[in-house]
Amino acid sequence: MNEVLRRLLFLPDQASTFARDVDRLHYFVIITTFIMSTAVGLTAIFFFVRYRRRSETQTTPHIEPALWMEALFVGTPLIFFTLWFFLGFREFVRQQTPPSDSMDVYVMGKKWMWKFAYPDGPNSINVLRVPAGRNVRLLMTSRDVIHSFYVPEFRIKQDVLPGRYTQTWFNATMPGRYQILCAEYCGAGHSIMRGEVIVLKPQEYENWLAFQHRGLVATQDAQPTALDFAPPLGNMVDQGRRIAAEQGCLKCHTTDGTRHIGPTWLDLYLRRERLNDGSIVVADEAYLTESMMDPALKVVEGFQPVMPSFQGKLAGPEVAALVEYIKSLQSDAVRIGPSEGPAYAPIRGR
Amino acid sequence: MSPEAASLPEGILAHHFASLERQNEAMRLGMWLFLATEILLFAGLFTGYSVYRFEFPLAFAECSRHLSLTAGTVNTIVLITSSFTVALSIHFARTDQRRAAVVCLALTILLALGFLGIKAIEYTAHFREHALPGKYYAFEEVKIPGAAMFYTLYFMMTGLHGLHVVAGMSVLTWLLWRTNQGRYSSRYYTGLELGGLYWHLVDLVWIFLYPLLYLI
Amino acid sequence: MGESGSSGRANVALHPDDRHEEHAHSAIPYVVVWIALLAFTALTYLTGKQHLGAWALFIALAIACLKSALVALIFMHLKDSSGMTRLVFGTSLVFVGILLFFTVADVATRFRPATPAGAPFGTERSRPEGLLEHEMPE
Amino acid sequence: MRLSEDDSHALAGAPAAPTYLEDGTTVMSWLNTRDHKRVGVMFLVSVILFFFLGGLFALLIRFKLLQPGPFFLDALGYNRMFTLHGVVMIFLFLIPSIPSAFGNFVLPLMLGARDVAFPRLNLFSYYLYLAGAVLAILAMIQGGADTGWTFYTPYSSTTATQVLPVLLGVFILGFSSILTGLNFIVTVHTLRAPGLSWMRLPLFVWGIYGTSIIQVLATPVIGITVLIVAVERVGGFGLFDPARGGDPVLFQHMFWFYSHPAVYIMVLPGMGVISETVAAFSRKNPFGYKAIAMSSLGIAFVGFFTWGHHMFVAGQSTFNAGAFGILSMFVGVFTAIKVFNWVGTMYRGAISFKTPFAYICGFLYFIVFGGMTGVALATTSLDIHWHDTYFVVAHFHFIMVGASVMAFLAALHYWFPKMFGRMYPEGWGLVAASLIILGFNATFIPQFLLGNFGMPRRYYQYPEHFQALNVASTAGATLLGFGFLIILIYMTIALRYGQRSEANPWGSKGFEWLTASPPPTHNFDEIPTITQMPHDYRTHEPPGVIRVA
Ligand code: HEA
Ligand code: HEA
Ligand code: HEC
Ligand code: CUA
Ligand SMILES: [Cu+2]
Repeated sequence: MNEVLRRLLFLPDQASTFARDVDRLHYFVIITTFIMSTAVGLTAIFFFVRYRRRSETQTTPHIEPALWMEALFVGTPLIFFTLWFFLGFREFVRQQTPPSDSMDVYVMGKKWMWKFAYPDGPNSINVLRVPAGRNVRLLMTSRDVIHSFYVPEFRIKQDVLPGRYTQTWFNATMPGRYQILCAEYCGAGHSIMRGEVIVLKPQEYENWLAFQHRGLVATQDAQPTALDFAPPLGNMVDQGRRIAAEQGCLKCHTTDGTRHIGPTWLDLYLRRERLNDGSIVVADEAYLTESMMDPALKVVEGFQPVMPSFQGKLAGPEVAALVEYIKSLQSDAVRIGPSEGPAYAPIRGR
Repeated sequence: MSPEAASLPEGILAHHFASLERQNEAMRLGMWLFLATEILLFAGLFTGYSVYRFEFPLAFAECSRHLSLTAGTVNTIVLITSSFTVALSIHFARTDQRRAAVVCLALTILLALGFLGIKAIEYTAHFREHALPGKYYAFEEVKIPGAAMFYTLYFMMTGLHGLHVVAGMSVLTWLLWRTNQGRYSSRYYTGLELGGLYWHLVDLVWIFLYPLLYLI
Repeated sequence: MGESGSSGRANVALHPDDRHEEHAHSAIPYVVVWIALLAFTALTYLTGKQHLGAWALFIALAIACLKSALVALIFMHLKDSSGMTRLVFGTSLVFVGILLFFTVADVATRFRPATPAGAPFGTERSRPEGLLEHEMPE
Repeated sequence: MRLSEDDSHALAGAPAAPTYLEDGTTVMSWLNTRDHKRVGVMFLVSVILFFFLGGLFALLIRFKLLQPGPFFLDALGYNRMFTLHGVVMIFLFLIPSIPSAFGNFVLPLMLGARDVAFPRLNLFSYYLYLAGAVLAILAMIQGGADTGWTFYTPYSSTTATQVLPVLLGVFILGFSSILTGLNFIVTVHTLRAPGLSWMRLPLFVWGIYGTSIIQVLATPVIGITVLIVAVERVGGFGLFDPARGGDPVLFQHMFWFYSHPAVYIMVLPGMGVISETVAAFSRKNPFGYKAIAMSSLGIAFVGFFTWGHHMFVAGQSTFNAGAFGILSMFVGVFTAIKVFNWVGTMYRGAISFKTPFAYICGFLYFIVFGGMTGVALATTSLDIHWHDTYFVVAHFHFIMVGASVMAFLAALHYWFPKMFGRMYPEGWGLVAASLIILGFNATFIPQFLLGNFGMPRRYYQYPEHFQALNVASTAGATLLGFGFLIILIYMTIALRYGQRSEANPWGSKGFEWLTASPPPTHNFDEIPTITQMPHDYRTHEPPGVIRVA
């Protein structure tokens, strides 16, 4: 029965402990809905057939409903709806209260990728590995705008807010791979802000964790990012992003504000850069182009002149695309501002 | 009705109303509905205030202490008095004392100007201290989370209120002119009354802004 | 929405506030209210300076409500205007109340880390076990 | 009975007054009119225009979604498309549609009034609407906004697209909506004809009255909210900036405080239309008149207590979710009362199956299905899976297209002879109606399934297993488009060449039919005295006996 209805309604697999319970209520609600709307429609048709207009001058009696009838009209839906509410809310509270023995994973949403961090464990991008049969709590925040962490097979979804934390939890029952979707609109990459939950058998999970502890931070679970899956979109900025990846700029430059071998590109455009000779330049288009062609000419203070020249390696349009890309890297108004990040909270009762 | 009274100006009856009385009632009801929308407009900001005050009580208390309580209090008195003079002007108009009504209206407008003046002085002080909203906030004396939010709210609430003061003043000026022409009398004073209602609303809002902003 | 009779226009005429009757309209209530408002302002000022803690807000708001009631009832003639205008004013206040209540209730009952830093009722500012600062998900 | 002087001048015997259409035919006589009927017609033309514009965007969206990958539009273009579709359909079409167009036209007629209370304000409200529309179009020309019609911060305060003109447009449109509502409330209170007591008001008037209350009380809040966002964008300070402790969820509270009640602005007038037409075409008194009338007020009131059901997974507290969850259940009951009473109205009636009746049937089915899926969404734990998926999209299209647009079409066909004195072609009407109802199901039932399947909304690209259902939906939308196109064509033709109709072609006993069709500028040669309930079909007497004062 469950299986038939699930397929009929196109519901995805039931891969968490919630799924079955949620679906059961789902069937009840949808079946009631079907019955009621069909009943109303059929009654209307029946009345039409039964009470067709027979003559153009027909008159009709004045009919007022009896009180019991109005009570029925109010009472029936009220009973059903209240019942739905109680069944649903009980489940909802369960979904909102992580059990105290859950393991924690920290989730950060960012345009347009998911980052996961395990306490005293590895970090990963877009891939969340969890053991089957274990309660997992996700403590989530966002770097820029609102995102929403959605795994259809688990029937969980929770918005991820900048500047504060939200939480959700699940207990995956079936080992396998499940898609993570972003369900809150977050811009051009919203629909490709996808990730994956890999549910491992408990032993496999332990092995993976142990392996991760052995490696260097840099080699930990280097997953391709969502951006790698992003098809070329055709505009200059996107071309620039692709070229930057192809040409290896991103080996030395970051786009998220952190310092690497070279200066970050975030907010670079029109930044006033202090050079190692003490002078100051404004990073306009000319300077950006020059930095690619003749990097050693003006070296930014605090950096080594290690950047290779790209003279002859980049065609004119490519340079232009890169410049456009760099220009597009302006941080949003949403930054780590005067208010510090939110606090970590243990699960109540732990 | 004395013949003299009959010669007093009356409102003009639009074709679709049954009587002047009904028409006045309609105008008054319309005005009150409009005031209701104004109240809900401000409610948005009051909601923001409540939420952030709830989240940052310390910052709000601290920032509030850096506002000039004297200026706030004086402004409260000014606005209350202006409300009083408007009420009086309607009273005079409806008892056919045109001169007095005009004087009261003029006084109201002066008081409104005074209110704006004092507000301007306060604003100047904030600018000097960089106690500014949002990303411009650089006030040296209060550096706790939420302080910028207080000033954002402070500027938005007083700013929106200030806009209403300006709008009210324009309405009052127009009414002053019409009263001076003798348009309002014991037989018809609805226009003036509605203008007065608007001004009282401006006062009402301030009555709440004063303790919330200046006296935490 | 009272009248449900069938007599039409005359009946619908909303209670006119006696202004066509010539009995002297007095300015004395206005003066009294004005003085009361000034007194209340002084009272707010004085209590506000006392640092009454949790009560301060309550007292200040109570006084503000009193003051605005006076303005609305006397200055704005709500006291002797038609039931409909009173209903309009009352309703608008009710809806302000709804907006305030549910929004603040939300903030007050949220998952605690869902409030920003600086909120005193937030939790202990502890780091998760074993997670160093630079490893916090940024 | 008191009459103004005008009334006594326009006594019987005077030559038939020119209809409002003939009273001045210059463009200026329209642009500068105070006549509620002309304002109504101008609104009608404008909203239909915008409906087709919004529909065009919808078709482009559907066309793109034929393919899972990039196709036809780029991501930004797609995002702009659904934003414009949402904004145009909601703010420029649906909110003003029935109240401002038909409400303006028939409400004073139903009340036996010569005009709305503030005719000049009424015209002003139309110009505000135009101004708001111009701003929105300006934004479109400059590239359009990409926030979705919900403008969630911090996305809306940081994206580089043209959000500002759209925000200002929404602000101004809000004003227009407020003024219309205010005008109607005052009109209903002060301009009822003699004998027209509250419990005799036509149900359409009750629907509009409830709508107006919401318009007046809720719209200012969206006004201030979009202003704050605008300030945040331009001025760099606002209430929702997370870097300074600002709370994005606060924006959502303020937005939905308006926008949930606003969905009742969109459906209550439609319910009013159905109450009228179901009685007229069943030739039966409305079953449970009081229940239908009072449930309009009930919806208007309780509708304010449910906004949090849009935020179950948004980081709202569990307590609030529970409170809003249970309160959402109660709104459903008021609609249920109406539905059952409409069906009851047909009982022992004398039903004639004209085009409007086809839309009534569509309406009944869609509102029950759409409404109950709404209640399903309000069932907290189910919403976790459904939130922001196509299930929600299907839910609201079921109500907004399935119910409100059907009601709009019913009204258009029912009042077309009243407004223009001509008939539409009945045969074509039924063809279009069947096409629309069929196409509608084909478009949106697959979307329910897509939602169940887990496809989030506002998705430019989607995982491939969603494709089949998407193609089905697009096919349906094409049918739907043809349906609307047919209506547009035959209505335009009927305007010029349609058969002249009688004064009351439906034999309806709604009060708006007490005057000529199209009505004269002053509506009534004499104001009727109402002596019956509306839609009293026990006799053939007209419900208002005209008496000379
Ligand atoms: C005209 C517009 C309209 C109307 C009338 C409604 C009506 C309702 N809506 Fe809908 N809704 C929208 C437009 C509308 N909605 C829009 C636009 C959105 C998306 C916004 C966005 O995010 O972009 C939305 C989203 C939306 C959500 C959020 C989903 C999400 O994002 O997660 C929810 C959740 O509770 C909801 C609930 C309801 C409910 C309970 C009603 C109720 O009023 C319905 C009441 C009606 C009935 C219940 C039918 C009649 C009942 C019977 C005949 C009963 C018989 C039954 C028995 C006897 C058992 N709506
Ligand atoms: C009144 C409201 C209304 C109406 C009537 C419609 C009508 C339609 N809507 Fe829309 N819709 C919304 C309100 C509405 N919508 C809202 C609020 C959103 C959310 C936006 C957001 O996420 O922010 C939305 C989102 C939305 C989406 C989701 C986009 C996404 O999330 O990615 C889709 C997808 O299928 C869609 C489809 C349709 C279709 C096929 C119709 C059809 O019913 C349209 C039928 C009409 C026509 C087909 C027009 C016919 C005209 C012609 C054929 C002639 C061509 C042109 C000229 C002559 C000028 N709508
Ligand atoms: C081997 C590492 C490396 C690679 C690869 C590299 N850069 Fe750099 N880049 C640097 C360093 C180090 C600096 C700072 C010193 C300097 O100004 O030369 C720099 C500076 C710059 C600057 C000036 C930045 C500022 O803050 O003023 C620009 C612009 C720039 N690089 C663009 C590029 C582009 C475009 C590419 C790829 C096509 C690229 N870089 C590849 C290392 C690199
Ligand atoms: Cu992230 Cu959508
Ligand atoms: Cu809603």
